[in-house]
Amino acid sequence: MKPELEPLNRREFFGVVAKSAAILGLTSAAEAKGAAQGTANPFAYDISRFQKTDPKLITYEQVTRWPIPHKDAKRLAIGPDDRLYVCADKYINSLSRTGQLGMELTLSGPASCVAVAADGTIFAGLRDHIEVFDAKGVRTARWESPDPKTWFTGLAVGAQDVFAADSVKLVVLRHDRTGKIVGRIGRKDDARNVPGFVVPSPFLDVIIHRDGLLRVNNPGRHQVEAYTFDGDFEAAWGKPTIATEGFCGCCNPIALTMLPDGRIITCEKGIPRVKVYDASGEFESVVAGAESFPENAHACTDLNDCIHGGIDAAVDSEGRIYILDIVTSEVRVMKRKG
Amino acid sequence: MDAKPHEPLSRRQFLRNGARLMTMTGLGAAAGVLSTRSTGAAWVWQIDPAKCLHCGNCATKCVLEQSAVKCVHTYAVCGYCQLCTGFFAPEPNELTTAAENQLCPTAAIKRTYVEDPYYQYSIDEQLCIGCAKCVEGCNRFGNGSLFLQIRHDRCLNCNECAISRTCPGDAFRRVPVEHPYLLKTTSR
Amino acid sequence: MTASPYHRSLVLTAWVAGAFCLLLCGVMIFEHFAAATNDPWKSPQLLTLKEELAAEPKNGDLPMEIRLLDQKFREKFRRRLALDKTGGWLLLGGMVVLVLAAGKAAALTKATPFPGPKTDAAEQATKLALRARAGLVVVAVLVAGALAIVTLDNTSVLPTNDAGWQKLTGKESVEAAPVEAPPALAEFQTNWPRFRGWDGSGVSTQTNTGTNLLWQSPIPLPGHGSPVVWGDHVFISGGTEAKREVYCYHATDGKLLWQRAVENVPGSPPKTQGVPEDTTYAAPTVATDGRRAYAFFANGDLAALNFDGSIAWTKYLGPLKNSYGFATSLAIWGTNLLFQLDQGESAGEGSKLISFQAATGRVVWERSRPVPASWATPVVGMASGKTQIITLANPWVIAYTVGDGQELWRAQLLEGEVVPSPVLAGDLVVLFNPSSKMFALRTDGAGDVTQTGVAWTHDENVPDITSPVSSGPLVFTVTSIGTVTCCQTSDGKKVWDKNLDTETQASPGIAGDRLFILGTGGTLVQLAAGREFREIGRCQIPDKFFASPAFVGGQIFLRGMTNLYCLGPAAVPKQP
Amino acid sequence: MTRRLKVLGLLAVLMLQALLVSAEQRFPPPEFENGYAIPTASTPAARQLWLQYVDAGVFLAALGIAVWMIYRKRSRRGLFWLSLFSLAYFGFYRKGCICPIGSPQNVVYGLFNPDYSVPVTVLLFCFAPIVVALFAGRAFCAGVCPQGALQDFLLIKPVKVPPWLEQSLSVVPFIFLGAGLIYAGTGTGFVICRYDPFVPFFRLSGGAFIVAIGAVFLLTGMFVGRAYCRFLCPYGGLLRLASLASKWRVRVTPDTCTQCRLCEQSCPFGAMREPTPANLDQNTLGVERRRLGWLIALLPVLVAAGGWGGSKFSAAAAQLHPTVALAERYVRQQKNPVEYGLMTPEALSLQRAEESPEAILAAAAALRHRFDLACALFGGWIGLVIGVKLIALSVRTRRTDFEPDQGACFACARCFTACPNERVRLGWMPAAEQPTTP
Repeated sequence: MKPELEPLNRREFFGVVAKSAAILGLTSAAEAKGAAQGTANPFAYDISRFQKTDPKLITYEQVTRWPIPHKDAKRLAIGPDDRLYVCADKYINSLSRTGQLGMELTLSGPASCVAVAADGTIFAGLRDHIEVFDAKGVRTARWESPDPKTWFTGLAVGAQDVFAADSVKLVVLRHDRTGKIVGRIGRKDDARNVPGFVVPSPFLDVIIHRDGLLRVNNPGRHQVEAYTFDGDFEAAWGKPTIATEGFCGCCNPIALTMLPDGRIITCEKGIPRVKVYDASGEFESVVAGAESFPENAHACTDLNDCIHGGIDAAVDSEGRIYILDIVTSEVRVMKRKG
Repeated sequence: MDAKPHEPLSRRQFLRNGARLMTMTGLGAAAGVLSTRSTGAAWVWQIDPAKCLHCGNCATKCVLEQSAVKCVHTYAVCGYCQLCTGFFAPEPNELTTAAENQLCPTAAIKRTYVEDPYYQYSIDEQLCIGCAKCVEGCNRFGNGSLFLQIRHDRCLNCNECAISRTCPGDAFRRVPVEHPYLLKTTSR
Repeated sequence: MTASPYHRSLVLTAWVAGAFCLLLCGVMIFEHFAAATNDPWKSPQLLTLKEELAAEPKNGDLPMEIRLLDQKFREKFRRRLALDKTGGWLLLGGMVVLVLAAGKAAALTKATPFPGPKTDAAEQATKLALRARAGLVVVAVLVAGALAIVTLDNTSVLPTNDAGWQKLTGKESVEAAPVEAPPALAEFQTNWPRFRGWDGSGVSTQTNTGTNLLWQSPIPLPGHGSPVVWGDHVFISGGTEAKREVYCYHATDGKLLWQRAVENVPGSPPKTQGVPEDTTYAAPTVATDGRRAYAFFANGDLAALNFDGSIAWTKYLGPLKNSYGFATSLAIWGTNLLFQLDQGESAGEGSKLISFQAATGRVVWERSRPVPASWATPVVGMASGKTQIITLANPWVIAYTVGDGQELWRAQLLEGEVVPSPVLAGDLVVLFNPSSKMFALRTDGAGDVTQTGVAWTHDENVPDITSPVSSGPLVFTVTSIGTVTCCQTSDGKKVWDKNLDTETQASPGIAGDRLFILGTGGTLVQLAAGREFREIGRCQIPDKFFASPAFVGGQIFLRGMTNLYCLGPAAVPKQP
Repeated sequence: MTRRLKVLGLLAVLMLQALLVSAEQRFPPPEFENGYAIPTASTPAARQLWLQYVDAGVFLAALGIAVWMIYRKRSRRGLFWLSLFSLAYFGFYRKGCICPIGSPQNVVYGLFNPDYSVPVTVLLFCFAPIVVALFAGRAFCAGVCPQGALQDFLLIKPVKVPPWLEQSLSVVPFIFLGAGLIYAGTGTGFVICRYDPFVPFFRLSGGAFIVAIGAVFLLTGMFVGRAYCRFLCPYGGLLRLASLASKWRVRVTPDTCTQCRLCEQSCPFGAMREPTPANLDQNTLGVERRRLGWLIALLPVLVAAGGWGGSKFSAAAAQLHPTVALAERYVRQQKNPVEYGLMTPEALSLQRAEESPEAILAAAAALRHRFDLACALFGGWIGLVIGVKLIALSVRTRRTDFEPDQGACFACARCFTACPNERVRLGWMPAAEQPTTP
């Protein structure tokens, strides 16, 4: 044992200091290196391989795209002589095929869906009621909904009937042209083996197919269901898969429309894509894949939910498809290739 | 005390008293300025769900072995879907709770049947490591009811949060200790 | 030192505790690095198995394999967390035992021999101070070296000076951009750079105005924009739904120097907005500052063309919500291109006043305006000591400064479709509430001068389309049915009025001491701009006229529906 | 590339609108028939606010006891138990946060950042030890600082660090303090807390890098007494300055000093100073006076040189700030794009930067200006510290007895019982055995 508290001689002391400096240097370099070079993220949610559509399946090409005058659009519809009607914020704008601004109706509150009859009467679905305007834009009626919790998200106008899809009460109300409710379609009813709609977000939609049946999307069950005007469940098709032929995510499709020849166009959110199915539900081709909606695909994560994302589509008499991108408030006009 | 009273105030003593007085006034001034602004509240760290980019740093950068950041579920925004994109992997084999179908690496999400066709998803905080895979899945397709929050029964409230330094979305900020959470009440 | 009985056992416990701590550290470190393969989200085995399952979902035993492996890894993960927790406390306990034992052992062996006195205290002290100073310098050098290494290691790509920052953020400050000097005010005054002359008052100081037809040239596309003249360039614009063009004629012989189409403006939709036939696409008059000509069309395209006809810059300001079609003309003042873009049926639908930097088209400032669409052109000039932009719309008359667009004063006097433009008469501004009342406002007020700012009013023969013109002491107006009225600028009292029964939509102009009224049917009437009515002469041009005349260099330029006409003194050589 | 930027810029604007307009009601959850009640998320409360005030009270009490133990009781045992309590309470119970060592950063951050109001307890943790040091020296270090207590208990076999090395390394704490405060003032982060080697032990977990540093300090701490406190602790620098002006001085001998050097031997921190030697010849005094003159003249030069050097360092220093680092990466990415993994933090932060580049670049520009000023001050501060230390080393302080250097002494009271006079006073030793000075 050293007899006396002698100072550590210089060599020993420097040895200790050098050793500790080396350890410090090594570990700090390791930590800095690890951060800079951006190693792969083990927790990444990777669906990039589903966001690329096989080019052979894409049968439509974009003709043009133009902005719509208001933000926060919800639905679009085709009226007589191919005029386009977009409901956004508290306005309904009528636009020509080329994006010309025509009429603008101001509603009493934010609109969630719109439909236009052959004679030009405009039906605007607000949250809990429907406002009816004549072709000139004068409000002629206001149809209250039977239930305060109603949330209209889809409208379809036939010869004598107006169908309104309610995402909260999970029912499609059938009105006659005077506004009286004459029928309820789609309510869960085992006797008539109606499965019942599952709608986690406000995207229930209804269209009148040329074959005389209604087509309603059932997003929670990933299928499109056909009903008669009186509510009899006829058929259902569609399967939940992220691959191109199915409906992706938790609740798709979110919008339906029909080509003049009866084929059905479906729109999906999460992976924004518009596809063509034949009337019986066979997948036929893709109108536009996720690559053509970069901001929309990216928006759901930025907006931190998909309720305020999504797309809608409408078809004019010549079969040209107008796709409304809700996130960028733009309409793209697509024409069949070749 | 050792300062002998009769000793005349030596020059160094005088310097010391001067320095002491000056420092005391300086500290008093600084304390005065700061205490007028201080609200007496103390701060704790929290994540702003709107800014979180679900990058997974919360699972690895916290000083605690098992991160104090957990996933939190706003049931009122949830759609109770049968195919929940926060629970199931992007291409689930079948809609069961088997390991191969689950997205969560530590099986921390419990899926319980409520009634046809609804299922409830709840987070087991013992297992959750705060990796935000389920948050990304839910936000990308669904209503965005899953989000990350610092759990203050676990958080040591370090003076500088080790995760906040590396957060790509600049989502960490100090919140008063009485309201330590930034919960997502609406779908926003 | 006597080895006290406890010493050996203490040293032994110290060694045991040390070994235990080292072992525990080894286990924990190994577990930490082993995690890379065993954590459920990182383990390569599990990831490959899941890939295989995704490849062939029907394979039966893959799922079972994944479930077992996943279960195992999750248990390992749980155990590792538990181990770390207990490991931490065990390590702490081990360290305490080690420290106590070693401390006690060291204490027992610490002999405390009695230190002898220091002999060479003084020179040891100086040696210490010397070495300490040397050591301090070494430390200073080390610190400086470390900072230098860090500085060299992290070179920054961000700029170091302000100019660099502004270039990076794309906001070149105005003075940084190389703006050529604007032409002098005098040069503006001798030309006819915008609608109704350099300040929009419709007055020219030339006295040798002749009315003999010198030349006429056809205009390819229709438009209501008045001609503007700079030197020997005459600019007009024309346009239809299909095409919009700017034309440049030679002032002396009327030859069409060039014609340039304004198309594919970035952002402008390919199919243009519909505009009612009678307003045409080229109602706004062109403006020029001797370097470029600026044209705006009713579909929202704004273009700047160099004097050689090439495009300098273009902008799309639409879609415009204007049911009758946009007609406000551009105003130019120094390097500011001022543009009153009023639109919509009610306030708050995007009406604004914009000041562009004439050279680059960059927006210098922009003021939103609480007004719907309007068709009047602002007047810009010196009034009450300040350069003011006076704009008319329903219901507000608003004056702004030119430099930064600050609002000077406003008056709520107008309603309906505001078409006539205002004129400056001394420090008063004369304007019409269309077909109801003529106002003269003082221009030195501030804030809302609706009650206090009105100098006088006159409610007889108030035009609804043409703008007034003032020779200074007198103000002349002409209604669309042709009634000319002369009032005193000081108090607004009528001096005389006369009905010329010629339908008139072009605003009157004054050149020298003669008042020129241009009827839509092509009759150009010359009156004496004095206190009593006197008709000097009248001539007829076979065309329809809606645009106001331009008076430059003794000539009058008139824009008809089909031709551009130039009247002047017979065969007088043009002054240089 | 630019088109994508424009589109993303547009997106940012849209989202703002989307956020504004999204105030409408929330889409309701499904209506359950079987009476299922929708649960709410649990929100466990954070540590109660009043507990912070309890900590403050305990802190003040501990400071008071430490002063009493040093000056009244003069008891090493008392300080031993006090520091054990501090280690347990402030260290393992409170996990060390917010400790006086880190609190100057909160104070400076609060001064320069209006939206952060410094809590009152943090003010107390920062200013109380300094005020105590102005009267009673480094009582805080003696018994209240958990980091100090941890190193005290680990000290097995103190080894004497060569005094000249001790003096030259004693400037490092001031440099670390300077760096910590400029990074706090510019809002970059709290580097003093980030590189505190002992806090991971209180938390029983921490990053691999900092735990390694902590392990190194623990190992060296077994032989080199309080290595962190003497050579690195920034708050130690502040207390050292404050205790130079302390009213009461630590006296080793209760009465006279027989210069037996026993106390010097017992001080593990090399803080004991011997009396000034009498036999100084005139020419060394003359040389020393001239050298002092030169050093005083050198001071402003050092400060200026430091300031100049510091401003050169600002570009690199600024890169520690997350916004500046993001701006750098954004600009570098524009020049030559680098492919980052899917959803890696770098890719996500770049995406955020691309959405609103002007905001990020403007913030980075403002920060760079602040860093230019801060680093110049930091460089000047280093020059000042080194200049003043050089001057201090050339000044001879008149001492008659062995007494501790007021700045370096941690007032740990180990030297009291080593002094024979003290042992006599305590009655441990009869007066006769007192060693006589030769």
